[in-house]
Formats: sequence, C-alpha cells, structure tokens
Amino acid sequence: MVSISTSTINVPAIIAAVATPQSGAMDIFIGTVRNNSGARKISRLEYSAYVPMAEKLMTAIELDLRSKWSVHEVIMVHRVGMLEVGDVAVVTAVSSAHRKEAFEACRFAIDQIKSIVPIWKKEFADDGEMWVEGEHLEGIQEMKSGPFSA
Amino acid sequence: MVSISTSTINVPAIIAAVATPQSGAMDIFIGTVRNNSGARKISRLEYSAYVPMAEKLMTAIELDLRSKWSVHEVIMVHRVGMLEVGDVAVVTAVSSAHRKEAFEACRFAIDQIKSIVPIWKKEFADDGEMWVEGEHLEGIQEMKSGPFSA
Amino acid sequence: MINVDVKFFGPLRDIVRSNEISLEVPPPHSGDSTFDALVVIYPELSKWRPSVRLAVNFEYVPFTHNIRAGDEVSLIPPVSGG
Amino acid sequence: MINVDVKFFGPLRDIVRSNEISLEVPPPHSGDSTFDALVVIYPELSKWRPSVRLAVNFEYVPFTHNIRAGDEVSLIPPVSGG
Repeated sequence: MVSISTSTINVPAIIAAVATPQSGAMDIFIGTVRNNSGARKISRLEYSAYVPMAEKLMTAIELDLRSKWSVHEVIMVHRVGMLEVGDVAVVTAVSSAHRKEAFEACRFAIDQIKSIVPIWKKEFADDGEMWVEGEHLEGIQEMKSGPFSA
Repeated sequence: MVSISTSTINVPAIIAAVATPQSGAMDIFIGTVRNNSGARKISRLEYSAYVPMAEKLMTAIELDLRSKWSVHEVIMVHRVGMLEVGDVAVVTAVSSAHRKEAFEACRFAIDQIKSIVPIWKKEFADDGEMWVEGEHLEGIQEMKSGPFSA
Repeated sequence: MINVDVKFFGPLRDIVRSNEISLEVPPPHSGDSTFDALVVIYPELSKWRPSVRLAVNFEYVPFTHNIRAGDEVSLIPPVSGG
Repeated sequence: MINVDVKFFGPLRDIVRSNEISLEVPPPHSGDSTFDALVVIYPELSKWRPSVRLAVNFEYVPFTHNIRAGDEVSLIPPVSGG
C-alpha cells in the first residue's frame, strides 16, 4: 500500500497494518522534520509532489522490492504540505518472516523514494527559504538500469 | 534506555521517546511472535531471561553502538513471559540525523540482542513444546572480540 | 502545430511562475525541442538542463522521446522527498 | 571448602529441575571444575559443554576463570531472544 498524504501520518495504524500472523519481523523507518540543516536553523519544511506520478513510482518500488525480497506487507506513505519540526514526513514499513528481509527491503524503499519519487522539499530557515537539492545523481543512475525508465 | 519487560511493550511510547528535534530519521525494529516455525504450527512462545545480566548486556550493547554510530536516542526493550501469536517480543529503536546511522545501529542492536543477551524462547507448537536453538555461534564469535568478554 | 501542456514542479515552478504552460509547437516534437522552446521564453531554465528529468504520462523518459498531442509532459527537477 | 551457587536457565533448568544449585567444592575452583562437579550429579549436562557459556557476576568469562566465594555463577545455554 502506497500513498501521498495531505494529513498527519498515523504511525501506529501503519504498524498495525503491516503486522501479519506469519511475520516475525517488522522494520519501520520514520523520516521526521529536523530543526537544522547543517548550520542553518530550520523552522518548517514544505513538501510538494507530482501526486499521480509519485504514487505510480511508489507502486513500482513496491513491486520491485517484492521481486527482490520475500516480504509480507509493505506500506509507504509520504506527506505533503507545510510541516513543523518533529512532524513525520515519510514512513516505510515492511513485515517479513525474519529480520534480514524486513531491514533490507525497508531501507530499499526509503532509498528509492528519495532517489526517484517526484517530491520536493523547501526549507524555511532563519536566513530565508530554499529548495533542497536531493540525492538525484544516485537516483538517475538507479533509473538507467531500473524498472522505471522508458 | 534498555529494559526487560514483563508487560506489553508500548510501541508508540517508544517511538515518541526516541524522537528528538535534531533527528531526521528513526528506525524501529519490532520482533513479533509468528504462527509458525518452519513446518510447525506455533500457538504461543514463552520467553525467560537472566534479567540483571540481560539488562547489563543490553546497556553494554547501547554503549558499543554509540561508539560505532552517531545517534541521538536508543531504546531496546525485550519482553518476557508467555506471549501469543502477534504479540511484540522485542523492539529496538534508534534516532539519528540521517537514515544510514539509524538503520545500521538498529540492525546492530537486534543482532547483538539475539547473539549475546541471556534470553530464552520456548515454543509451544501443535506437536509439543521445545526450547529454541538461537544464533549462538555467531554470538560466540562476536563475543571473543567484543566488549562483553572477560 | 500541436498543443503541448508542460507541468512544472519545485524550483522550476518558481522560475516560470506557473504550474503549467501551454506551448504551440510544430511536429515532430521531442523533450529536447520542448525544452529548447521553453528556454527561449525562460532563459533561466537553461542551467537546469543537466539535472532535470523528463516525464511523459507519469514515466521518466529520455529527452529524445517523441511527444504527441494529449501527452502529459512534465519537467522533474532533482527530487528531495524523505 | 567453598560454597558456590550455580544458576541455570532455559533448557538447562529442565535438566537439573531447579533454578539454582548449591555446591560445596574445594578451592581452587574454576568454571571447568564447577561444570565437572555438576556433570557427576547430572550426566545429561555433559552434551551441553560445547555450547554453554559461563557467566560470573553477570559477565561472560572463560571456563578457566577462577571462582571465589560469593560470586554469582551462571551457566548460559545458547540464547534465543528476539
């Protein structure tokens, strides 16, 4: 299950939704808004997305992940809109029989989201506002051999 | 913060406790009781611990982890007693500025718990009860060069 | 001439001051010729050429991709989610 | 003679049918001699010797470790937490 959300991400509900009776392991990654970006003091972040393409790519990431690891449930949710320090921006959660798969697949999910999903972050700091440069080079390289390129 | 708990593990409280304003990343591993062990159908698990030594080693694991990765908060809780399928047996949670440290340190925490912390699991299955053989070989090797041996 | 609507996001939206721009262009029409037509109107876009990606109908495609009337065309600056 | 209380856990507890056993042994006294004394009483323990670890005062120590009166001595079978 993947989604772009305009409201608060409910982490306990996500955990409950990835749990299955077959699962011995769940790994949950939570990305939050931190109060600094290097030396700059951050007050809030605004996330925007190209929503239909973002959800399409997140679905493709889930399929790719399932082809690489044997997992039970996968949830990826990214929030958009204005977020304050401490707010949850993204959650990736994976359940599996054993921990290796859950950890690796959960890491893969967030790495891929950061590399290829069309979401943008603008920082509002003490010295003004600024679009964040993401991890696009890694993403572009992934893309060339990945399932998402034409 | 580490502990052996005789009551239900409160996962949302753990997540709230590892969050800090400096953290952009949290990784949470949740180990649950699954309904099978290979071909055997499991009805419940009983965990027992050598509590003072278990808590001492979990504290040593946290110190070791903090010497290897720059992280903010670390929580490790393992439950003891009789658990049903789906119950949470163990949680390791780590917050950090960026995701790499949170993932690696969280994985290290659960790997070390499974290798060296004196906790034992008895399976109650359709064909009787049985002590589980853990991952002790890996653990013994870790021990020889680790901070926990004499 | 075909009509192509191009969507903009993130920092590119600040440059063109719009979410979407309508272009009238002669076929054959590719991502490259779209970008070239846009740079004439918004010279500031040119410095984004090395890092921006083209998406057509919600998929990343090379800039050589042929664009047809009705395609959903988007310029994707470096992403920074998470 | 010194008095040594040895704690048992998990599957070892099922063998000795007790959480703790009190031994009277002559010094010098090591983990090895403790284990040997226990095997005399519980022969079934011998097969655990390769996999069991010794803990003295809540720390893993080699079986050659010298045990003194008042030490908390425990036999730790392979752990299986998580």
